[in-house]
Amino acid sequence: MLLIPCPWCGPRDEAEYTYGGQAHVPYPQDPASLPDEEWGRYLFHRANPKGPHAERWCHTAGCRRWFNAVRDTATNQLLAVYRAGEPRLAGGEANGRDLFA
Amino acid sequence: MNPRPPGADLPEHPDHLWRDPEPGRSYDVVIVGGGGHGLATAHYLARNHGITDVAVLERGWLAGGNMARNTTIIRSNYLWDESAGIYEHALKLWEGLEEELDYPLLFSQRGVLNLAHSLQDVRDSVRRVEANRLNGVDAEWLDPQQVKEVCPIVEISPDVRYPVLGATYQPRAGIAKHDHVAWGLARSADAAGIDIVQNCEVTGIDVSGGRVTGVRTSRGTIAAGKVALCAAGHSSVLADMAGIPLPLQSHPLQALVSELLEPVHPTVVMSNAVHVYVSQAHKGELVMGAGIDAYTSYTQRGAFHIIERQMAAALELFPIFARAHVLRTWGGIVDVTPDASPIISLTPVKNLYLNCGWGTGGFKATPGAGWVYAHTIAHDTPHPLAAPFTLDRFTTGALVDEHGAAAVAH
Amino acid sequence: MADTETSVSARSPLAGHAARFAAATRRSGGAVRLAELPYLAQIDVRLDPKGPAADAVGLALGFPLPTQPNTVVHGGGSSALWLGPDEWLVVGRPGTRAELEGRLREAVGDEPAAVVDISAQRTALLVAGPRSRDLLSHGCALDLHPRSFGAGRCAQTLLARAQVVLAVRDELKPGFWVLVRSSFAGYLGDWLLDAATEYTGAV
Amino acid sequence: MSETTGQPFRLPEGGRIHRDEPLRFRFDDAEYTGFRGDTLASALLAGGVHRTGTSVRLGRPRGIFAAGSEEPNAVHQIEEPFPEPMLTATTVELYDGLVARSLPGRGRLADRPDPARYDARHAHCDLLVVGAGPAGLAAAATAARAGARVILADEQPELGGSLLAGRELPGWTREIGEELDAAPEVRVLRRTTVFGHYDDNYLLAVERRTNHLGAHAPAHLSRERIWRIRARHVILATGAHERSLAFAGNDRPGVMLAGAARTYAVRYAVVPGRRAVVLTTNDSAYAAALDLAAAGLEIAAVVDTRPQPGTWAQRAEQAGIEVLPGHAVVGTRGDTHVTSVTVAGYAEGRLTSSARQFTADLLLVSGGWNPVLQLYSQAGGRLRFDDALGCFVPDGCRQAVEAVGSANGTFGLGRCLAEGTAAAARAIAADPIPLPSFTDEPSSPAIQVFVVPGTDADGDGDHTHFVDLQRDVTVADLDRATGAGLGSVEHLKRYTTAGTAHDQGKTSGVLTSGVAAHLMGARIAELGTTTFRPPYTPVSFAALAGRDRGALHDPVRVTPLHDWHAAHGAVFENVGQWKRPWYYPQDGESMDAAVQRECRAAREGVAFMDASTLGKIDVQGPDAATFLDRLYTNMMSTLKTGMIRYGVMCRADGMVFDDGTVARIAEDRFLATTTTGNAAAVLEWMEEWLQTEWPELRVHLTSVTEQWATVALAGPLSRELLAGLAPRLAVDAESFPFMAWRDTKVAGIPARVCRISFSGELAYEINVLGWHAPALWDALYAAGRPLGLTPYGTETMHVLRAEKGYPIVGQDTDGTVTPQDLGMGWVVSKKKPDYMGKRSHARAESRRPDRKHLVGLLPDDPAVVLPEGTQLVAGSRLPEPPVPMLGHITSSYRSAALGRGFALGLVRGGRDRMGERLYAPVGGELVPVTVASPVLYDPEGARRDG
Repeated sequence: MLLIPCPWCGPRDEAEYTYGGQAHVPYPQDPASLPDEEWGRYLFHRANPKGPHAERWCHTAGCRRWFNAVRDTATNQLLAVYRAGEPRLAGGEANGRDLFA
Repeated sequence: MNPRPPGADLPEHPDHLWRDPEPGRSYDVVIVGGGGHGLATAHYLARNHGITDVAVLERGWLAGGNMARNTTIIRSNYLWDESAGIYEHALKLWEGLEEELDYPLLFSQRGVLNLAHSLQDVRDSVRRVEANRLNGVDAEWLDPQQVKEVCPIVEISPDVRYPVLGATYQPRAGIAKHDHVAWGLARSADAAGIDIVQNCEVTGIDVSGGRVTGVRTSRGTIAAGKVALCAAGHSSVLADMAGIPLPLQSHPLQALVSELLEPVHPTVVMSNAVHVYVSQAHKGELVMGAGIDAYTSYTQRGAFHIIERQMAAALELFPIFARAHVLRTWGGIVDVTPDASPIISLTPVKNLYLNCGWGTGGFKATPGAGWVYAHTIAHDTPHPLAAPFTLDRFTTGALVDEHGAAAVAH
Repeated sequence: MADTETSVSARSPLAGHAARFAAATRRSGGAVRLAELPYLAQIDVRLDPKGPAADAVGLALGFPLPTQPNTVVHGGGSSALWLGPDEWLVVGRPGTRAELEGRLREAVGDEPAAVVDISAQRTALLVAGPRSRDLLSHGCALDLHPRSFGAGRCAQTLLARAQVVLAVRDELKPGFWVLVRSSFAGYLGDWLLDAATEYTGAV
Repeated sequence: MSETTGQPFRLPEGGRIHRDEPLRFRFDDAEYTGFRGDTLASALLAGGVHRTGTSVRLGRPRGIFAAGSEEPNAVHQIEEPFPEPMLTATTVELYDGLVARSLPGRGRLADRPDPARYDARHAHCDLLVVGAGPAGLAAAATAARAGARVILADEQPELGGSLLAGRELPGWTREIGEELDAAPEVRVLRRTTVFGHYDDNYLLAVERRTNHLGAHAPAHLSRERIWRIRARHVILATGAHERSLAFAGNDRPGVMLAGAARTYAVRYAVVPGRRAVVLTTNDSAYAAALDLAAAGLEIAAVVDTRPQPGTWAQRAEQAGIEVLPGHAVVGTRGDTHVTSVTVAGYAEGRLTSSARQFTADLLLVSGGWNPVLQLYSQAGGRLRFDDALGCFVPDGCRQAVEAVGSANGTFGLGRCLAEGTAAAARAIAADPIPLPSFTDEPSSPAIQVFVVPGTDADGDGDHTHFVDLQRDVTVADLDRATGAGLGSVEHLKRYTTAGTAHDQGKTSGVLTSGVAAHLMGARIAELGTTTFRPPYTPVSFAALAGRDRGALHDPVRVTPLHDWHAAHGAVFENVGQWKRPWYYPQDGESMDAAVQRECRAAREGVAFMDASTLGKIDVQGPDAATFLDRLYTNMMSTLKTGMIRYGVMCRADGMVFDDGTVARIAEDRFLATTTTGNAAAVLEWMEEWLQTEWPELRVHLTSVTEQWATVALAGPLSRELLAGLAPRLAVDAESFPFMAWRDTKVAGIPARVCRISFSGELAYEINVLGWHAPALWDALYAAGRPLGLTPYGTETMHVLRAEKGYPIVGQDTDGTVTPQDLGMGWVVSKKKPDYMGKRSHARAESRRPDRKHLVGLLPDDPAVVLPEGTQLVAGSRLPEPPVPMLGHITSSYRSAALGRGFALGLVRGGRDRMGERLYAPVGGELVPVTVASPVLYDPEGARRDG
């Protein structure tokens, strides 16, 4: 049971969250103009790295906000969390928020 | 009950399994991943295609990944024709594998029940049974009383939260001892002259002019005519080395065993609706699996609430398990595709091949996957049974959607 | 405008649990107190906390909407619970929902805000008494210790297998409001009674 | 007053047992007595019972070997008060009426339901201390005095850990225990095993609350409780397990770990024999020998593998005990119990002198100590083999966890105490506490000995050099495995099954590694151990299931009308977590008869159903229409206020996700409905797009599913009924057209009435506040009965909609179906530049003419109702498999209105097959069916206006 720090509510049990996969995959500007291959990539390909991974979570059972996190998939360690719309973090840099305060 | 000590019935392993060779400088085929599929591929490259200048590279100890961690269920009762084709091919191979490998695999065709708990489960189950039969896969629809006859300890009272409304039953399905399978395949490949190299981690894939030329490893560079990836949960990491993004997500999947118990459970019971599957292994331990953890992870470790939930589900189905004990839990890494079907494919890189995306279904496919993958590698063209499972279905949209069709996933 | 529930016969989601809640409360010898608090007015308010609507709502309520996550502000017979960065639950006494909704809607005016009456969406449970924290801890993973969840705190979280809004009762004695979706209320009531067995001494 | 009759090995005094509470128990059909404070093992030993079972593979006699949870041999079946398999006698607290039985390696489950209760609790703390031995007590007290929130958990019924088996610091232990019990922010959990250490310092423990009370356990208390602990810091003061070494005949009953024997003597006042030989590789066994000698046991000799044992040996000699330095045990004799022990000179792996035999009924062994690091390892901590200590020790962990005392390889009471307080002080930034002064004895280094060669006289090779007693694994087995080419401990474990038994290798794991290293000529540090996995000790399924069982297994969601349905005989269907009335049989009616009656009422008179489970989402804000246009396949922005439109949502892959109606409440406000099962998923889906892709849209979403209860009123008489109850509502078709909504009062209750039909009949959906639903329903029922108003359930609803060809998402679709496949191209906008799924609809795969289409299917025999799920094939004779399948039946019913059976199905190229005959294989026969339009009833739509 990971302890995930919601950027609004603070640390809560993993059970309160929904996992949303890779972060920063924008919906294509003009899907109609995309070749099948690129559309297929948008639909089905998501990063699956072993190591730091920028990903989305939703605090479903809490404030219902989607947010982004950088988590090391080799250890499950949360390296950073940031609110939707905030600049992308790589993890490791100070993001001004103590993860488990 | 049985007066013989339970351990007395288990077969012995042979006195020789495989050599421990140093990696060579070059091979015709390098298989990356010494799990069940990698070893089966090596076995069938030698047996079916006479290709023996082959190395199987394993980063840790042989068959120590999902092969060592799965719940050993074997069945072929999948919904779609494409899936039924490849899994039934595998099941037929299972039926002759002990003889083929001359190794006791404890392959036990004790049948698998897939329980239905809702009216929609019933519809989906009947649909799958009927499709199975037309595909030549043995399948029956059982009502609750018939379920009880196959497995007397299943609770079929209508008063429980999600009553058992019936089950699909595949009599030819069953279980096998995973280590024996891996070691039998390894011994066969080794005897054919194939090098099985452990503690040899692939750190890079060399590509030149759009063609694979070899792999870099923790034990040096190895040239290869063909490279076949077979690394389950780590497939994305490897394919990344060749610049190939895969539609895979790697998730933890947990399983557990109880202490040894006198025989109570004669078959395999799976319930997708309440997320539990159970069999009783030869020694007597209950072997159980659950749903996958929600997030991606390479930790080979899941979260405990999944286990707690699984136990609650198990007791709903099998109240007599109340005072059985969990002896050991563990986790593997399953590579899941968007349509819950595998990828067996050529790749944009010439002579680099992919076998991955088996999710929770890899063990049961072991000989079948090895057979068609070996063919695909040997002929540089997909085996007919593998043809529906190529990478380009994620471009065309011609998915084999076992997930969307609500068929059981494990 | 008079609220209709006073004139139309109404039935609250946990009406059928009232006798069992009372019996459990009695048997616990004061250790726990369980009761439904039916028909509270509950208005969901969505707006930009930095925008003019927030000020207007504050004026209409007589107190500012809390901007600190997971806190609650009380005043003038109503309470505002922080549910999200742009979401509050304004709770008022039974019989005030139409008036409260009207007041809030009027306050936000033409601002891009949402005001939704959800009085019947959830019902409220009172879980109080010296063992109330222990009782909730059977199914709630939040740290309910007064050091981390004291007066003025609220949270949306899970209790057993139900989503709830939990708020610390604004009194010296330990106690909580548990707001639960009406369709889950029966389940949660049964669950609380079962968990309370530890403190009521009877199966 | 002591009651030691029948307890020949009970010492006349001492121990921590309560001699005033004698307890009777049965083991293998014989009666015994023990005392409160005994374990089953100590009571058996007091009664002279060593042999407690037969080994799993070889059937050899085995006896009590340890005194704690590491016990490999004495694993028993509990028969009374309730059957429970495989409990270690060394951890079962004795209670009156206990009945236990030895096992040949396999337990037995009860054949009746377990009546006990189980539960769970969450707990949070600044510091969790696992283990209440000296280091743990010092750590807990340090944090407690600083005001920190502390949890101290220990598997034993009393605090003290190793101090319970020694004679040191009895006063301090008691005082610290009392202090901790009284501290307001400290929770002391006795009889509690911390068994799992997960990410973010989440630990699981099981508390055995009433086991020790036997049949007197109060029924209202949970028998076992799972503690889910979130700790800022964790201190593992989990102690160490003694290990054996491999020598010939090391498995006979009477061979026992030296520390265990000391525990039996000191803690339980039981001597496990009369005359003992002690075999050791280190100092610790001397303390055991001295304590046992003091208890009256004769120590025949201390056999020390070290050539120069040091000061402890001198103390033993001063006590009159013969010490044999540079010796080892090379064999034991005895049929069911040790009768003699054979000793020979030993140096550096070889025997250096001829054998000498000692008569003895007890052989105490110490091959060294293994720090208990299972939790540390589970937490992600690294282990390092310390050659000097001869054991694995902690080597760093990412989590805030520290091992102290003997769990950290620190052996010596004074050092353990100091380490405990220092670690706690570090963890919570407090001051160390003053400790009792205690000077550790000077110690002499141990030597690592894993295997003692057999003598030629034994002639059994290494076949009785046991490594894993529980799995009957010997040095010979390991030798064979390494000979087969295996070089990893994981492979050795799997080849031999060493370490996989009930004890999960607690006493055998390091020994296995040591022996394997010895056989392969490798260093144990290179070989490592197998991975430690939760749980530390076995945990019952029931404890983990807790109270999530029966009705509480998963929430039962009900509508405000549930009680009425139940009182009126409804049979319920599970739809997700909801209970929905399926049908209402009257007077022993069959399901078929009830459904036909309900259908007739809806088609010919008037019927009503509880539709409250539909999901409802309030969509508000200036951009609400734009938002809905992007998510629904059709246009919602053109909907007029006061009107309702049916809509379909797809996922980005183009497949149907959900459907429902959208009512425009105001220019900037809509009410969207979802299917019952998808309510939460649709809201989450909408929020996801809104928050992550379109944050610029000024829209707010609020679930109002339970705010509104919904009653569907259907049938030609529905207008009449409604008009009577809603006098202010103009109900004529012109004033209140199809797909409009009106706010009014129905039976005096404020209501929003929608003219929606899911049956093709004139129909309404009346929405009222959830609290008012029973009043509305009662009023409708009272007013409607003269008109024949009939309640109907989901089955009738399904029949009625199927007659009209309306699909059910999730039944007639399966995640591979587009709106076009359903024949609903009309609901897919051609004008919008984009909507969710549009790009996927343009893929070649989505435009293939041979996709599966939803069609009607009419069995040639109108009496036939095909089973849902039935497949469809082309020919009237089945070829050999695989048989090409053209599709399958998704819905199938008997229609009262059509007077026949009919079905809906997904058929390959179905819309181009109208009138074509297909075949449905059912029960070995091919049933002919004809492809038809899915709209079989009132295709002109003449009935919806009444």
